[in-house]
Amino acid sequence: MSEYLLLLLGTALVNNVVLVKFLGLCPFMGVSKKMDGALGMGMATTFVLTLTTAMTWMLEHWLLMPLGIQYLRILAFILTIAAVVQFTEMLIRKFSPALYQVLGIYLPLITTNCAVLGIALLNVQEQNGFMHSLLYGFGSAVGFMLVMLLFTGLRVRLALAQVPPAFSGAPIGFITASLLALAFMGFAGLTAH
Amino acid sequence: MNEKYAHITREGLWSNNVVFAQMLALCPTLAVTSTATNGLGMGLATTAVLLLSNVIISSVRHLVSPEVRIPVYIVLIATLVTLVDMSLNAWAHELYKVLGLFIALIVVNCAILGRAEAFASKNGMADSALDGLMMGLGFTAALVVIGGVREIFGSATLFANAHLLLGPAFSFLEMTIVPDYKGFLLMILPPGGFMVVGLLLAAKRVSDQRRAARAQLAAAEVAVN
Amino acid sequence: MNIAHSPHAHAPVSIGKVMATVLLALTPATLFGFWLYGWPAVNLWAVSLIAAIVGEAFVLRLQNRKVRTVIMDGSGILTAWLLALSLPPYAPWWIAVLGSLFAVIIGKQVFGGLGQNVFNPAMAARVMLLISFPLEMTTWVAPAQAPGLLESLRITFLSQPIDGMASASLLGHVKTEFTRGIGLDQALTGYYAPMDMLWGSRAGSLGETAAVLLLIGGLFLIARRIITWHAPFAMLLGVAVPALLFNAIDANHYAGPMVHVLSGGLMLGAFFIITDPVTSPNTALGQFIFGLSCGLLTWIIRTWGGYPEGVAFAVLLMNAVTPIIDQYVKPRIYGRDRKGVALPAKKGT
Amino acid sequence: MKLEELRGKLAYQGLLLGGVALLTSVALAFASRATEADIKAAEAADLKQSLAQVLPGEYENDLLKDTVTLAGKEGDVLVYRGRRAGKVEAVVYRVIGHGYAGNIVCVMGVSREGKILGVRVIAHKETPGLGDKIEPAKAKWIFDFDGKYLGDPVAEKWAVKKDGGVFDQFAGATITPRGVVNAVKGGLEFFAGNKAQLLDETGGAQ
Amino acid sequence: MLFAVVSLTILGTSFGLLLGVAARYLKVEGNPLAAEIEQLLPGSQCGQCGFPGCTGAAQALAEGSAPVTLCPPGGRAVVQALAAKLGIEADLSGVEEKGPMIAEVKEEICIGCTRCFKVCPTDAIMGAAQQIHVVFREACTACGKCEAVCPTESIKLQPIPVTLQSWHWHKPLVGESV
Amino acid sequence: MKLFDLRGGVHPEGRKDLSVGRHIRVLPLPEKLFVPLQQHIGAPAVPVVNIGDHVLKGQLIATAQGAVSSSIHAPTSGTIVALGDHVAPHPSGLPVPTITLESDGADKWIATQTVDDPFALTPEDIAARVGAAGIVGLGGATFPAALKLNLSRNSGVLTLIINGGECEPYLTCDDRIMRERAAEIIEGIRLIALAVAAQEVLVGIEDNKPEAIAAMQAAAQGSVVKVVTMPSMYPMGSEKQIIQVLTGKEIPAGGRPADIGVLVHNVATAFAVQQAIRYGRPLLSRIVTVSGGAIKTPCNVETLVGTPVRELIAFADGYAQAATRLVLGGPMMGQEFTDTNVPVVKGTSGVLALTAAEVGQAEASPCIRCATCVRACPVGLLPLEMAAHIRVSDLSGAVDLGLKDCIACGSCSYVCPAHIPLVHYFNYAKGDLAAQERSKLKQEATKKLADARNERMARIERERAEAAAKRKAAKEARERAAKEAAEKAASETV
Ligand SMILES: Cc1cc2nc3c(=O)[nH]c(=O)nc-3n(C[C@H](O)[C@H](O)[C@H](O)COP(=O)(O)O)c2cc1C
Ligand SMILES: Cc1cc2nc3c(=O)[nH]c(=O)nc-3n(C[C@H](O)[C@H](O)[C@H](O)COP(=O)(O)O)c2cc1C
Ligand SMILES: Cc1cc2nc3c(=O)[nH]c(=O)nc-3n(C[C@H](O)[C@H](O)[C@H](O)COP(=O)(O)O)c2cc1C
Ligand SMILES: Cc1cc2nc3c(=O)[nH]c(=O)nc-3n(C[C@H](O)[C@H](O)[C@H](O)CO)c2cc1C
Ligand code: SF4
Ligand code: SF4
Ligand code: SF4
Ligand code: SF4
Ligand code: FES
Repeated sequence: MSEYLLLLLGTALVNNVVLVKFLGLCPFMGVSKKMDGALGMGMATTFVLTLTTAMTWMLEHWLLMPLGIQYLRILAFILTIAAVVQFTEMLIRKFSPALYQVLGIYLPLITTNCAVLGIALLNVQEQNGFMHSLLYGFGSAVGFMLVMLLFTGLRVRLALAQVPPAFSGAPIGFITASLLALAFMGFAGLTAH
Repeated sequence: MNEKYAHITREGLWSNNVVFAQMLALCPTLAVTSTATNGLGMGLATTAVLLLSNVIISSVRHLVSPEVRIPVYIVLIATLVTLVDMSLNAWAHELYKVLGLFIALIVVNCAILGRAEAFASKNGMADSALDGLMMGLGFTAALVVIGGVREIFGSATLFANAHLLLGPAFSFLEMTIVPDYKGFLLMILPPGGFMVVGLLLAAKRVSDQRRAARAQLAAAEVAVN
Repeated sequence: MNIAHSPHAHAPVSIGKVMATVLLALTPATLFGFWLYGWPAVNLWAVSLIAAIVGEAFVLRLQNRKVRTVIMDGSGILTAWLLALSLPPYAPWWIAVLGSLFAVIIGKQVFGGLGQNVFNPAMAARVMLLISFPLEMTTWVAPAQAPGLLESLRITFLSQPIDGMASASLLGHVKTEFTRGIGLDQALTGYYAPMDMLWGSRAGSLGETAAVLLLIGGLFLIARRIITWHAPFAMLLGVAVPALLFNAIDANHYAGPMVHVLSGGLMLGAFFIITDPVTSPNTALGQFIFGLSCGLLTWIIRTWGGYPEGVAFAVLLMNAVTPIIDQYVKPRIYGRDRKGVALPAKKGT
Repeated sequence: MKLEELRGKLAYQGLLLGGVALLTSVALAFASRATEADIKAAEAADLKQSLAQVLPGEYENDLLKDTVTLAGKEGDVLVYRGRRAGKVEAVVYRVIGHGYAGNIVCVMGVSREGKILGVRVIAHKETPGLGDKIEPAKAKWIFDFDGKYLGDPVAEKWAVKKDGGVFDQFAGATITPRGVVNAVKGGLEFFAGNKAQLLDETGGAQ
Repeated sequence: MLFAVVSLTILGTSFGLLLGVAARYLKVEGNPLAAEIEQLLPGSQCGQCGFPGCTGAAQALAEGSAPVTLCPPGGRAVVQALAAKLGIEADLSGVEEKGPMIAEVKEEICIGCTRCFKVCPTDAIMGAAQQIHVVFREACTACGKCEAVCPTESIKLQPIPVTLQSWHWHKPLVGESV
Repeated sequence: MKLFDLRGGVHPEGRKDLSVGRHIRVLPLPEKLFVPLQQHIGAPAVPVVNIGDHVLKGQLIATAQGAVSSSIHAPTSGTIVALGDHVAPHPSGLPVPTITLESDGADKWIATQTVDDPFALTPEDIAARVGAAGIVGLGGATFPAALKLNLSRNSGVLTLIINGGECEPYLTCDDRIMRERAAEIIEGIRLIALAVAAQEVLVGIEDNKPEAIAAMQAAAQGSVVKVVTMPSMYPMGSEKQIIQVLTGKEIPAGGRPADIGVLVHNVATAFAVQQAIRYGRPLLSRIVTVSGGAIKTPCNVETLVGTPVRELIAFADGYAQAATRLVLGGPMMGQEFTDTNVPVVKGTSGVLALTAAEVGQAEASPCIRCATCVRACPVGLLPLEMAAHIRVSDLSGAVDLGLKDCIACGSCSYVCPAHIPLVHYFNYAKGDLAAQERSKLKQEATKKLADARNERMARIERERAEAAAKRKAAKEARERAAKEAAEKAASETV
């Protein structure tokens, strides 16, 4: 139990996907302008990321590995991710327009969120078991959502600040992200002890 | 015609630069740019995929139906990426070890699918090829600049290990700027990556503004004369 | 016609006065640091201030903004001062210069200057220095070996090694000993003398050691209504409570509340750093939550993290949470309930 | 039927995606064939190179093929053996030390006499600029182990100077070198404890 | 090799089918956005935006082919409403608030040609042939159409004078002056 | 009595000592009076006199118009010399419709109706007489008093609060009137209580006015009126705040005191009510504090409505030193004026001439988020956040933060170390929102008109088409008929 907790903590804080592993930066920089958006994106990502880590694990262990065709991994994984994402989108859109209002517009962006494929591939690389993979995916998604929310809060505040014209918008966004990454370095070594 | 090509070139290299204007493909941009060499390697690998994917997609665009458009493009891109992945693994193993996961992640590089959607699916093969090449080179340039800045300030070298990663032919690039530099770790660590991109973005903006102002001034002068 | 809007009276306050009051409150602890560590400390402090002023003036000039008014508001000076107080006293000059420039330029001016930044500039600079130059930033000296002026110049400006003066800070020492498998009891002997800790006679950053003087400065600020008690009190609480709890469970592994409260940058942090108005929440409850979380994070990083001290990291992390705290912790508006719905119209008492 | 009409059909969409998948997988299969050998070779060369660093000199056999797996303190240890004239002259294996920020993975080469031929750190998370002086590219410290064995120095001197040993620590960083010294010492003890098997002299028990 | 080809083909085909089916049966009809946007526009159908009236403008906005700053009569308020609706950030710098205007007839030179009367989209002009025309303050949107057609230039847009009721405090000018 | 806490609030320097020591004096009759038609909240009054008319003191010269309005009476006897625009006590400085009255020096009253036992009147009657006397709230809001009485009577009042807070610095007019006319005020209060059938009557007075408290207590002896001492703090006198402090209740957002069974009136209003009921005197004058560091002899003056301010300043012996700012009302909520011809109106509580040191103006610097303003706001708002949103033109963001609950008390601006004109931002935003609201209404109206026109056009088109079709059909029918007839004829002939 405490091992799993440490794993979650480690993936969410210490080795944060965005700030340390550098995955999922495009939506991180792009979507985080409004709190609702960040929350929607975070939830959508959590859903898809958890689902796809499970699916890709099965794909890897029940299809690619037994058949010895690991060289098709990238192809098979991305196909699965794209299909899951698109299917989820259509489903939500049809059956829960309210949820679609919240999550819908972010779903297509997730296909090209490299955190999803990245985590799936890392799971293979690190030879994680099923449970471990799932937690890894979920923890990463939580970490993604966490920094996304923090960053959005900061940017909402920056939107009211008198940032010099040369820096307003994206440049100050990056510098803020830089300082946020600096802060997250404080978690280093937290799970080593 | 020439003007069109010039336009595509300008868009790719500067005004619609993948990193500095579109703000896409940020993950590799930050993850592999601790040195200029890494940036160059990553940029070239991405350029190859971008060029090929644009060519292939523009040639099959009429066959593809809208419902499965995205999956088809993705499959095509993934294949190209796998090819690059295998080739690097086989013939540029050192580079492959450094870039690691991020080669595979070229698949989800939003810029590639973005170009496929926005350009290749609407334009002819030659145009698409040029667009892919220029976008790729623009991306490469961005990575090299970011990597270069981080490397110079971080460890006072430039293109370190180029011969190891890219092959002996590239050893001419290697430079040591300050021989016994203490090292400024911030630059090499994640926060430094974000910071350098932020500062470069601001620099690009100032330069664009200066240029616009100069153009305006020139126009005004012409009007006066 | 330019008609002035009401009010036509104003309390006798200004930003310059606020900053000057904080500087005044810091003076005793700073002087104590000078006395304790000698001339190198003075050099470092002076270099920090000069670098901050010059750096700020330079970027203001670049933007064609009024240099004088901004420098004179004293906030840049305060930032550099606080940064200096959090540096190892014998650190070389370039550490101070780099830190000050980072603080006022990246930490503050690129955001638009005073009041616009979201992270505490002094702490951002300190963390930047710590991760970039861990050696220089973790080289401490034992107090009361104050070198002469000439030697101090060598220490600060030529970065000459300080043979025989090196010493470990309490938290750093404990962390090192733990990795050797040595328990707290043994590690603390010879290192922890409560009275010395209280007065500040120990190895540490330039201005963080004098717990009593810092406390007095803090209380002075509370009395002058520059800060409120919420954040500092909550931060001390946030460190002391878990320390007490875990110390009761395993005394040989977890230091007690007194050790935690009196060591590291906690006192300075609680009264002068987390109270930075710009980067902390703006309601009393928000500040309490902010302080408590800063304390908890500090204790967690000290206890389980990779760094011996966590005040600066905790502050930066909570700076990032501040906008969210501000968004959700708001005062109740007159005539409305907490959710903002108008109270029901009802008569009777 | 025109292409336009066809594109609207369900079957077309399924077949299109299937067809593309088919084509690409064929392409990949061929590519995989073409690169497989080179990839293997590159990986092997990689490993060899790192072994060579701690096993200077020439050995007649292919180190990668002559291995034995033994139980060590931290789990199974894969040992590569180098022979000259059929005799195991040197062994290489991996040891793990506990550093400041996590594990430090080293490989060490030991001669049949029990002398250290070389130690290299292959993975660590120590602080750059402080703990990373264990990398040969940053400092010569790691070469201090060359030629040492259990006995030179004596067991209690197998420690950093701060702890009363002979090995230097780095200014402001004791934990990292302490971890490496302990790991290497452990590695020598492992060698001493499993000498017979390591040197393939268990009396033909293979 | 065979495995690879077969399995990936199956994977591809099935996903393709799935998506095709999904696209067909899960389709959502229409784009209600245009209608919602039209609600936000002034509705005076004046055509200053370059589209044939507000409906056209709304269509273009919904498709994203027109900027939210397209409607001059709407002013800042409409720009902000549109930006909020479309979830984008509006660049207000280009939107100049002209200040409220109104058409006024110079009675001396109005010849009662009824041209203005015919073009006014809100029926703000009263009068009949050969009579002097007057403009209703409450109905005129200052679209300027009448001004454009008047043969004698007797109808002109004028700023509405400020009254005690319409006056309000200006925005405070603060910040260091450069 | 147990008091409840006031949230926030500030302690501006009182400076009441400047003027509080002098007795109320009556200003000599001015030569010309400028009586604006709008001296109250609501619609302006409509003049009922013409140029050249001679009027008597107390004669109705402009009558209330619409639901919320108040009538206006001649402050003295004389001749109407103009009905036109005159500079108004308004920050816009715009000229407003004003009746100009040239005094004849006789100050001759119109016949007034005294009532010997006012407590025998019915509540309705009292309200009617208050309305006829043109009484508006003298505490600052100038809401027509009769309307408040009627509203409260209809909804039932548990507590009548009489506001003797006078929390604004410098102002001492309420203090002086309580000291000198306590008996009349208490009678007025009892009349108001009667008019609304109040069960409890509280007079809240800040503890910095001990003489007034003593005088009022003495006068209230034996009546239901209870005099309560409140701590001195700004804005204690604000309606919402005094209710909170005295009763612990809060007016629901967007509501009125009547919603929680409370009515608040100012002490001077109570005095005016007493004068109107007992002596039939309409509201013609009020006590005005003339004060400020630049005034030579600060004092309280009983002044006729319409008196140009310059006469008041002259009456206080003019300036002692250069005044940087002239203010009508108190320094916290009053408004600057530059033209000393502006007339005193019913709501004018003070005329201040302030020195630069007193104003303490400084250039605004950026907000350091010190939250001093948050602590000062008596309403529980976040002034810094609201101002930040307004600065970037996000008015709806400011509304979400509670802009509409702001009472514009100025506490936040007063304490802001960065000297940010916070209330100015809020009033700008409120004004701009109101303007937007107006233009939206207009837009909706024009939309209807446009639709109507389009429909009409369509109808005309349709009718034209129909008419054309009908004509065509008729023609065809005719032709067919003709043809048939011809055929028939032909067949017949066969
Ligand atoms: C306000 C402040 C914050 C600090 N934050 C950190 C930190 O986050 N990490 C760190 O290692 N040292 C930090 N330091 C430095 C430590 O407080 C201190 O110098 C050292 O690490 C432990 O010293 P001690 O053993 O004397 O308590 C900070 C210092 C100050 C004054
Ligand atoms: C940011 C930071 C990084 C550190 N990194 C290392 C490291 O990589 N290796 C190490 O042995 N100690 C590291 N330390 C710990 C201390 O420098 C060291 O444990 C302590 O000062 C004991 O060393 P000393 O006995 O030489 O003084 C680090 C400390 C800090 C604050
Ligand atoms: C900030 C503020 C301060 C006020 N101060 C006073 C005051 O000191 N005395 C007073 O009578 N009314 C004051 N008022 C007006 C009261 O809210 C309220 O309108 C008045 O007491 C009602 O009495 P009236 O109708 O008789 O004027 C203030 C209002 C505000 C918004
Ligand atoms: C009570 C108080 C505490 C402050 N603490 C800090 C601080 O910790 N770090 C800092 O850079 N500036 C501090 N300042 C100064 C100022 O707020 C700071 O420069 C701003 O963050 C820059 O925008 C403080 C100011 C006050 C009034
Ligand atoms: S300019 Fe505005 S009001 Fe006129 S037609 Fe276009 S959208 Fe409608
Ligand atoms: S400007 Fe002219 S045409 Fe337009 S609404 Fe006004 S009166 Fe009608
Ligand atoms: S008092 Fe002024 S400086 Fe302080 S938070 Fe409020 S607005 Fe900002
Ligand atoms: S003016 Fe408004 S925001 Fe400011 S203190 Fe008063 S009520 Fe609060
Ligand atoms: S490159 Fe775009 S999300 Fe990673």
